[in-house]
Amino acid sequence: MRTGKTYWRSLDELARTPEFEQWLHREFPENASEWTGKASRRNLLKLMAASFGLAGLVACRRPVERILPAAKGVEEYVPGNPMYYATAFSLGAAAYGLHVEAHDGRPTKIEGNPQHPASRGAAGSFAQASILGLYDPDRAKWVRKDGRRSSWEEFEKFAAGRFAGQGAGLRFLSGEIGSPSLEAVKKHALQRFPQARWVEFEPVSQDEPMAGAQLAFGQPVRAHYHFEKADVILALDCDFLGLDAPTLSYTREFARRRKIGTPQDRMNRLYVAEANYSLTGAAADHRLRLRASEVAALLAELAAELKVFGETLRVLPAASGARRKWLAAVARDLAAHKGRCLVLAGPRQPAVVHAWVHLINQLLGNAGATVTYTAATWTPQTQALKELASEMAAGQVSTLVILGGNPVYNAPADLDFASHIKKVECVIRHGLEEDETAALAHWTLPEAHYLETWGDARAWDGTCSIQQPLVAPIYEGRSAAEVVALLSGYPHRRAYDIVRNFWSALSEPQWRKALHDGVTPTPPSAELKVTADARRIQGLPLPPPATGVEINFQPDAGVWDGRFANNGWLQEAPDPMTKLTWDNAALLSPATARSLGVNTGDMISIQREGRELKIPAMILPGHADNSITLPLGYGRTRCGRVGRGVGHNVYPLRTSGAMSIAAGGKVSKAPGRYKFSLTQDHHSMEGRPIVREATLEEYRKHPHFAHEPHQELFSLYPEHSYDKGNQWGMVVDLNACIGCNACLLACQAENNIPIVGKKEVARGREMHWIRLDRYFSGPEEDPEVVYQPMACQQCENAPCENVCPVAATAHSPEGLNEMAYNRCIGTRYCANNCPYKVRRFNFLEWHKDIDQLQRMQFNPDVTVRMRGVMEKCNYCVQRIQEAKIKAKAEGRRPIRDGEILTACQQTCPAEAIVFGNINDPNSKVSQLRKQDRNYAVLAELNVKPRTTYLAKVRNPNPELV
Amino acid sequence: MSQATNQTVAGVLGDFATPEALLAAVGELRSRGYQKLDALTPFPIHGMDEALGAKPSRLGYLVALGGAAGAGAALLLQWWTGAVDYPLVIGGKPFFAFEFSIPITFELTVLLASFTAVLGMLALNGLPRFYHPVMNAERFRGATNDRFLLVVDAADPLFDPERTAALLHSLGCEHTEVYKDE
Amino acid sequence: MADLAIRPQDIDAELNPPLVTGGLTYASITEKISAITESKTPRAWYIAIGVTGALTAVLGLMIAYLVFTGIGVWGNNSPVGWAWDITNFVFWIGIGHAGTLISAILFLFRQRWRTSINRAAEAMTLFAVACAGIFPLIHVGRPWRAYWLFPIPNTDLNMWQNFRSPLLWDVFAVSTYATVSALFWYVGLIPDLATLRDRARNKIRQWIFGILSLGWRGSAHHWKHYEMAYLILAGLSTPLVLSVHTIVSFDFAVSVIPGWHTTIFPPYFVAGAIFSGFAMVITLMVIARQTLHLEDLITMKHLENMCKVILATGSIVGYAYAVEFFTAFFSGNPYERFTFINRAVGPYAWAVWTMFTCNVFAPQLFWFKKIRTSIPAMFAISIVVNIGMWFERFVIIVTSLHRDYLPASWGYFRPTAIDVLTFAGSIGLFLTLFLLFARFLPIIAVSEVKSVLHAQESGH
Amino acid sequence: MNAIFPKSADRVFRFAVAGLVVTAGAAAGLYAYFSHPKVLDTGYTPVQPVAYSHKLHAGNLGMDCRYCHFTVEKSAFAAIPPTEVCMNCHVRVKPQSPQLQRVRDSYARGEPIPWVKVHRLPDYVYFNHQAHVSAGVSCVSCHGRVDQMIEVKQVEPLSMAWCLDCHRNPAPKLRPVELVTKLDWQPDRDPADIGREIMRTKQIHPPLTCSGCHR
Repeated sequence: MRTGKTYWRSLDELARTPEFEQWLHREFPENASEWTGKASRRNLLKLMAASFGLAGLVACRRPVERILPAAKGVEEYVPGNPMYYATAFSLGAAAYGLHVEAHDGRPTKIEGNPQHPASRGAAGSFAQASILGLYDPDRAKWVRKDGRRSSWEEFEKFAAGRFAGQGAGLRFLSGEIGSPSLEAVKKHALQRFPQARWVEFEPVSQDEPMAGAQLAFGQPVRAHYHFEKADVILALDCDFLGLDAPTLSYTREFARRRKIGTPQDRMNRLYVAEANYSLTGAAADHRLRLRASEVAALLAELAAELKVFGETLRVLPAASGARRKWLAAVARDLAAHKGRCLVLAGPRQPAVVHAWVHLINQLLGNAGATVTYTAATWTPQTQALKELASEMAAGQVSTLVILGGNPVYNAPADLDFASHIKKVECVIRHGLEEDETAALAHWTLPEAHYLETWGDARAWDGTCSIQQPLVAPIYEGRSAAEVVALLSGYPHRRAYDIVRNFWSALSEPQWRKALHDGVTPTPPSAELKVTADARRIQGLPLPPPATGVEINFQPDAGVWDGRFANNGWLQEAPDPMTKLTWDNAALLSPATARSLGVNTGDMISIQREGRELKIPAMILPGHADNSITLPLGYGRTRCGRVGRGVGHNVYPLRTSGAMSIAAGGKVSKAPGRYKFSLTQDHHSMEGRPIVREATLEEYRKHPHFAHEPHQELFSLYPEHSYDKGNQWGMVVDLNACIGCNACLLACQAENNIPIVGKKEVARGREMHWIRLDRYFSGPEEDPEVVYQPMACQQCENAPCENVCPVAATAHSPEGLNEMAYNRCIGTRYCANNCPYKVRRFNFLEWHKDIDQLQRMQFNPDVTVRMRGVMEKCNYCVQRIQEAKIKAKAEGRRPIRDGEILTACQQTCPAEAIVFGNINDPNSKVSQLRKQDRNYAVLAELNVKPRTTYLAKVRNPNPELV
Repeated sequence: MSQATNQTVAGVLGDFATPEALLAAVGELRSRGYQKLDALTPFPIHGMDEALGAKPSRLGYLVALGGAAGAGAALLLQWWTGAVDYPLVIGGKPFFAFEFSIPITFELTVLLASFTAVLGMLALNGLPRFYHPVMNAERFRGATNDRFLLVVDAADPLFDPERTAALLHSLGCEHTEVYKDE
Repeated sequence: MADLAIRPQDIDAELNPPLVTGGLTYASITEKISAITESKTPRAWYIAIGVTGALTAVLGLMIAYLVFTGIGVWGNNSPVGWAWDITNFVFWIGIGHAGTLISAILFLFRQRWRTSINRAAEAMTLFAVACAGIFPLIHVGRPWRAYWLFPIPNTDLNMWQNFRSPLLWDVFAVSTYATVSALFWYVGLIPDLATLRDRARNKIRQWIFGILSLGWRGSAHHWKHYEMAYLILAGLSTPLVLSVHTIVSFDFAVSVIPGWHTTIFPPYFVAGAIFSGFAMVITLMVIARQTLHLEDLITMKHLENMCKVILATGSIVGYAYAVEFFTAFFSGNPYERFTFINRAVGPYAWAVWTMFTCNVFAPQLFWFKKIRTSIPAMFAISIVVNIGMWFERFVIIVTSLHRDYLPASWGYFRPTAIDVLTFAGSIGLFLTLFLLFARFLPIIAVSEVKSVLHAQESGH
Repeated sequence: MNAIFPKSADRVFRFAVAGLVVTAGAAAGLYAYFSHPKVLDTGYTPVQPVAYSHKLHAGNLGMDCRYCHFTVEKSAFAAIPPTEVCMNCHVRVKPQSPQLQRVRDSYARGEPIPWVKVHRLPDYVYFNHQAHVSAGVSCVSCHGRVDQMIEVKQVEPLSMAWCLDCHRNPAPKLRPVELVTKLDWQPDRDPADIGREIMRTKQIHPPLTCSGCHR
C-alpha cells in the first residue's frame, strides 16, 4: 500500500535526477553557514533537511529571505508538523487571500484567509486547484531561445543590448495587473522607455461595466454590492455566485440572507433573468429564461414599469404577456424595498445596460446603501489589443514582451494575432506554460508560480495582500515584476526586494504583521459618491435583440479562459450545471435543439462572419431558446499532457466586436456524434423525497414539512449507544449551498483523491468523495434546480459495514464509519450495499503515472490508496485525530466547537456545511439539528445517518405563485 | 500360486452365480455353526447382514458427535473472535448474536458430520487395506463384477479346507477355491 | 441401495418401463461402462479437449491480466460494483446443485432412476463448483489478500473476519459444499474403482485403481457401513444443497438495495438452481449418451423424468418472478416499485425479457410428451434454459444496482471483452474437467445399476 | 500370487501416512514460529554511516534522548538530529577524531548524513510520538534499552497485534511524563497501579478502532 509518505521514497528516486543534483548544489552552499542554536529560518531548513534525509532538501528550497508563519502556525518549525502561511491568489484583477498549509516545506493544501475581505476564510475552486499548478510537471521550466534551452544569464546579456534605447517599437502585453508593486515597475519601465506602450488584456474583462460607468457617471468606477443589506435582488445575466467576480464574498453575504432558523426569520428574494443556466439562476426564487441580448429591452421595460422617467415620458416599450406580469411584480417588489434592494448586470452585458442599472439603482435609493462605488482607472482592453494588433500588422512593433496571458490562443479572432505576431522582430514571452503563444516567441522565459515568488495583490475592494512564496522556484521561474525590472533597469531586481521596497512605508513590525495576517494595513479604496445622469442615459440607444441565433461566450467553471486547462482537478471537476467533465459543449435549450434536430452529443456547426466552428451540442434544460452558450478555454493545442486537445476551442468564433454576446450566428446540424463524460446522467428526482423543498409560505404554514411520516423504526438487535464523548455529525444547509465545486476540490486536495481521466469518468469510475447531486424539477423547458452535496453519511447502522467479510470498515465509538484501506480486499460489497452510493473503488492503479513532483502535493496525513481498495469520505478523520492529539497534549480535555473543520466545510464560501459534536447540546451542529428544516435522507431505512440536511426554502413573490 | 513354504491356508472361497444362491448358502453354513463367514458381492445384497448375523452399523452415533463438534466449534469461533478477542462495532449490530451465527454454524456442522461419516465408514471397515488374503484367490475378481462369493475364514473352528469346500459344493456353489496367505 | 432394491413398497411406477434395457447382465454392465475407460482414446475426444483446453488457457490468461492490472479491466463501475463476476459465480453454483440433488434428494426419495445419471451429475457438481469458486476469489480487488477471507490465526494483525457478512457465509457454504460433494462422489466411486482395479490388466492401472479403491473387497461388512455412510451423506447433502443457494441468495436478500432485499430469494434461488442444474445435466448426458452409446443405461425414461423436473422447477421460477413483481407493486414502496418497472422497461429490459422467455416460456413446451421425449428438442431447450438462468443472475445483480435510491448516482454497465472471455474460459474449464472424467472414470455408477438390474430381475 | 499389493503394502502405507502427518505438523509449527513478528521483525541492526554509539552518548554520558530527538514531544515525528547538533559538542570534543570525519564533512558541505531508518512502520500506519510521549509512554517501551545499545537494533515486533496489546492494557506501560526518557527507571511499586492513576488523571483511553492508527 502506498501512502502520502511515499513521497519520501520517491524523493530518494528523485534525488538521482539532474534537476535534483542541481538543487543540491544550488541550495546548500548558501545555507551551510551559521548554526545559531535557536530557530532561525536557515537552521529550520537544515533541520528539515537532516530530519528527513533527502526529503528535507525540498524544504531547503525555501528562499533565505525571512518569512513568518501565519496565525495558525507555530512560531518555531517542528519537523513533521504542518505550517501555515498567508499569501494571495489572483484571477485577473481579483485577488483572494489564502492560507497555505505546508508539510516539511511542501505546500499541500490551500485554505481561504479569514481576515481577507474577498475570501473570508473560503477558497474557490480555482484557488483550491491552483496548488496542483505548482507541481505541474509540464510547466515552462527553462529559459528558451528559439525553442532551445538557454539561461537567464544569456537572456540578460541579450536584453542589455536590446533594451538600450528609448523603446521605439517596444510593446508590453500583459494580463490585467492587480499587483501594486508590478504597477510601480510598469510605471518605471514606461518612464525608462518613453516610446514604449503597455497593453493589458484579459479575455474575460471588465470592459463593458467600466464603459457603462463611464456612460452613467462620466468616469469609470467599480461597483461593490452589499448583499447582506439587500432584501430583493434582481440579477440580469449576472452570475455573481458563480463566475462574475468577486464571488466568494458575495456568496457568503448572499447565503447569510438565505439561512433561516425559524419560520419567522426573513429571507432575501432573488430574481434572475439569464440565458445560460448559472449557479445564480439555480439559487433564484424566480428565474426568467431570456436571451442575453434581450436583457437591455427587459431593463427598459422594467424602467417603464418603475416609471423611472415619470408618468409623462413614454419613450419606452412596455412589456407584454407573461413577461409583463413578471416585470410588474418585480418592479413592485423593488419599489417596495427602496434602498434595500439591488439590481445588477453581468459583465457580459453591453455598457448601456450597465448605465441603466446604475441609474435604476440610484432611483431605487440603492446607491450608497446596497451598492457603493470606488474610483477606477481603465483603458478598454479589447480596444487596446486591437490597436496593438494593427501596429504589429503594420510592422511598427519591433519588440513585443508578452507577460502572462496567451493571446495567440485567446485574442479575438478578427485580430489575427497569430499571424501578425510573426511580423514582430523579437517576441519575448514570459509565462507559466509553454503554450500557443510561447511557440511563436523568440525568447520564452519561465514564470514563477505564485507560491514560488514574492508579489502583492489588490483585492476587488482595494485591500492589498503580500503574496509570499512557500518554496523557491522549483524550476527557473521568475515573477513578471522581476522580468520587467530586469528589462527596464529597475533599482531592485529580486522579487522580494521589489515588493519589500514598494512597501517600504511599512515598518518591519508592520511588514511582519502584514505577512502574518495576509493583509496590509492600507485601507480599501475610498467610497466614491457619483450620480448617474438620467437625461444622458435616457438618450442612449438600446442595443436590439440579436438576430439569428445568439451566441454567448462565457468563462468556464473548470478552466476559466483556458489558463487552467492543464489542471487535472479542474478538468475532472464536473461542471456545476451540466455535470460535464473534461469538455465543453454548445449549450442550448430543448426547444432550440428540437428545431435544429440535434440531440445531446450531436455535432453542430456554428457560422458567423465567415468563421465556422464545429462543436458537440448539449441540451441544457432552462437555457434560453434561440441562444447558444459556448464556454471558453478548451481545445488547447499547445498545452501540458492533461489539457492538450481537450474539448473544443470556441475563440475562433469570438471577435473584438462581440466578445460576449454575438448576433447573427447560423447554426446547423453537422455530421458525427461525440461522447461526453458526465458524472451524473439522470437529472430527475423521480418524485423521491431526497432534496426536500418548500416555499417560505409553506414553511410558515407547516414548519415540519421536511419530516416524512414513516412508521416507527426499530432494529432487531439491541443497538449501541452513542451518548458518550465526541459524537461527530454534519449538517448541510441546502438553502445556503449554491453548488459550486469548492468543497469537491478541497476534499480532493485534502484526501489525495486521484484523477481518473475522461475515459474512466465515462465508465462511471470518478473518485470524488463528495458528489454535488444536481436535480432538475418542473417543466423541461424551464425547470428549477436544487443541489445536494452527497458524501458518506456516516450511518450509525451502516449497511456497508455489515457486509464486509474482513471487517475492513467498522464503526468508531465517536460514530465514524471508518475505512481501513490496508485491511480492504476489495469485494465492493460495501459500495453495492450503500444506499447513497458514496463509496469509491480504485478500479485501477490511478497513481501509476503520477509524476514524482506531483506527489509532493500529497497530504502526508492521508494514506494514498492503491488499486483494489475501497475508499470514501471519513469526515477528514486525520484532522479529527490531529485535533484530539493536540487537545490531549495541551492537557485541554474537550475539543472546542469549531476547532475541527472538515476540508469541505472550511472552504465553503456559503458556510453551508457545519461539522461538530452532536453530543454537545451547545455545538453549532446540534443547534442546527434541532431546526425544523433538519432531515435525514433515506431515514426510513433506519441506517441513522450522521449527516443531515436542512431542507431548502425558496422565497417566491406571492404575486407570481 | 505355488510359492514359498511359509504360505498358510487363509480360507476357502465359494463362487455363486446369483445373490439368492449365496444367501441360501450363508444361511445353511450359519445353521451348521460356522462363525467366520463373509460374502463378497458386486453390490449390497439385502438380508445378507441378517444372514451373517451382523449387528447394524453404529456409524450414525459417530456422525452425531462429529456434527455436534462442528456446531460447537463454529459458535465458539464466532463468539470468541467477534466478542472476546477483538470486538468491533459493525453496522450497529451486537458483537455476537445467534441470528447471524446460524449459517456458519450450520455449514460447519454439516462439514464435520460428513467427514466423520466418510472417515468413520473407512475406519469401521478397516480401510484402506490394500492387501487381504482373499485377494490371492483366483476367483476374487469376480466379486466386483458379476460373481457372488462366500468366504469361510481359516480361523473358523469348524474350518477344514476339504470338508468346507465340499459343503459349499453341496450348496450349489459352482466352484470353490482354497486361498492362502503369504 | 439394496434395501431399496428389493423392498416391494419401494417399487413405484418409475420401474415401468425398465431402467435397464437391452438384455444387459451384470457382466455386460461392467463391461460396457468399464470399457469406456479402457478402450483406446477416440480421436474425437482429443479434438474436443483441444478446444476446451484452449478455452481454459484463455481463462488463465484473463485471470493473470486481471490480477496484474486491476478490476478495471472488467466493465464494473460505480454503482455497478458487481456484474459478470458474481453473475458467473451464482450461475455455476446453481449448475452444481442438480448433481447433489440427483444423488442425495432423489436417493432419499427412493427415486431409483437416478442411478444411471447420478455419477455424472455429481461430477458435474464438482466441476461447476470449481468454476464457481474461481469468481469470488478473483472478483476481489486484491486477490493476493483473498486468504483474509478465512479465519486463519494471525499473529501479526490480530484481525478476524466479520461473521455478519453474507459474503463470509458464502465462503463457508461454498467450501463446505465443495468438500462434501467431493466426499460423496468419491464414496460412490469406491466400489466401481475396485471393479476397474480387478479388470485392470497392466500394472499401472492396477496400482492406480488399487490405491484409489482403498482395498475395497465388496465384503458384506463393507457394504453394511458403506450403505449407512452413503445414507447419512445423502441426508447431510440435502439440507446442505438447500443451504448453499439460500446463503448465496442472502448476499442479495440481506442487503438494503431494492430488487435485492427480497424475502422469497432463498426458495426462489434454490428452485432456479435445480432448474439450471437439470438443464445442464440434460445437455451433458444427451451428448454422453449419444457418443458413448449408453442408450440402454440412460433410457428415455431418465431423460423424460429430468424434463419433467425442469418443467416443474421452471414453473416455480416463473411463479417467483411473478411474485416479485406483485410484491413490488403491492408493497407500495416507491423504490421497490421503480426497480421492477425499470426492469421491465428500463435500459436492461432486453435482458429481462430474454430471461422470461428462456426460463418461463421455453420449459412449458415440456408439457408435450412429444417434445420431452425428443432428444434434439430437449437438448435445445436445455441450452436455452442455461442461457436464461445466466441472465436471471445478471438481471438480479445489474438491474438492481444500476439504479437504486438516489437518481444522481445512477449508472449503466457495459461488459468488456475481458468479461466475456473470462466467462467463456470458465465454460472451457468446466468442459475440460468433464471430458477428463468421462474418459478415465466410470461415468455411470456400476454397482448401483447392477442393484437396479437385480431388483428388476428379482421379479418386480 | 494374485493380489496386486504385497502384504507389506499396508504397513508401508501406514508409515507413509504417519510420516506425512508428522512432517506437515512440523512444517506448520516451524512456519508459525518463524513467521511470528517477534521472530521475524526483531533484531534488525543496520550498519549506520557513522559509528555512533547510543550506549556511549545516552548511556555513559547520560545525554537525554530529547537533546537530539528534540521533536518527540511536539510532533508525530521524532527528528533525527541535524549535523549541527553533533557539532555543537564536537567542535570542542574530539575535533580531530577520524571517526567524525564524515560528520565534519557533512557539516562543511551541508549535506545530511544518510542515517538508516531502524524502526520502520508500514506507510499506512500513523504512529504519533507526541501523543504517546505526552501520555507517559517511555521510549523504552518500543525502542528498548537504547542506552545500552552500541548499534541501535529493533527489539520489539512493532506489529499490529503488539500495538494492540498495549492499547488494550496501557497501565503497565505508563509512567510520569518527566520520566519517559529515563530508560532504566524502576518503579518502587506495581507499575500498573501508577499507570492506572495516570490514566485516571490524564483520561487516557487509547483508541482500538481503525482510524486510531490508519487514516
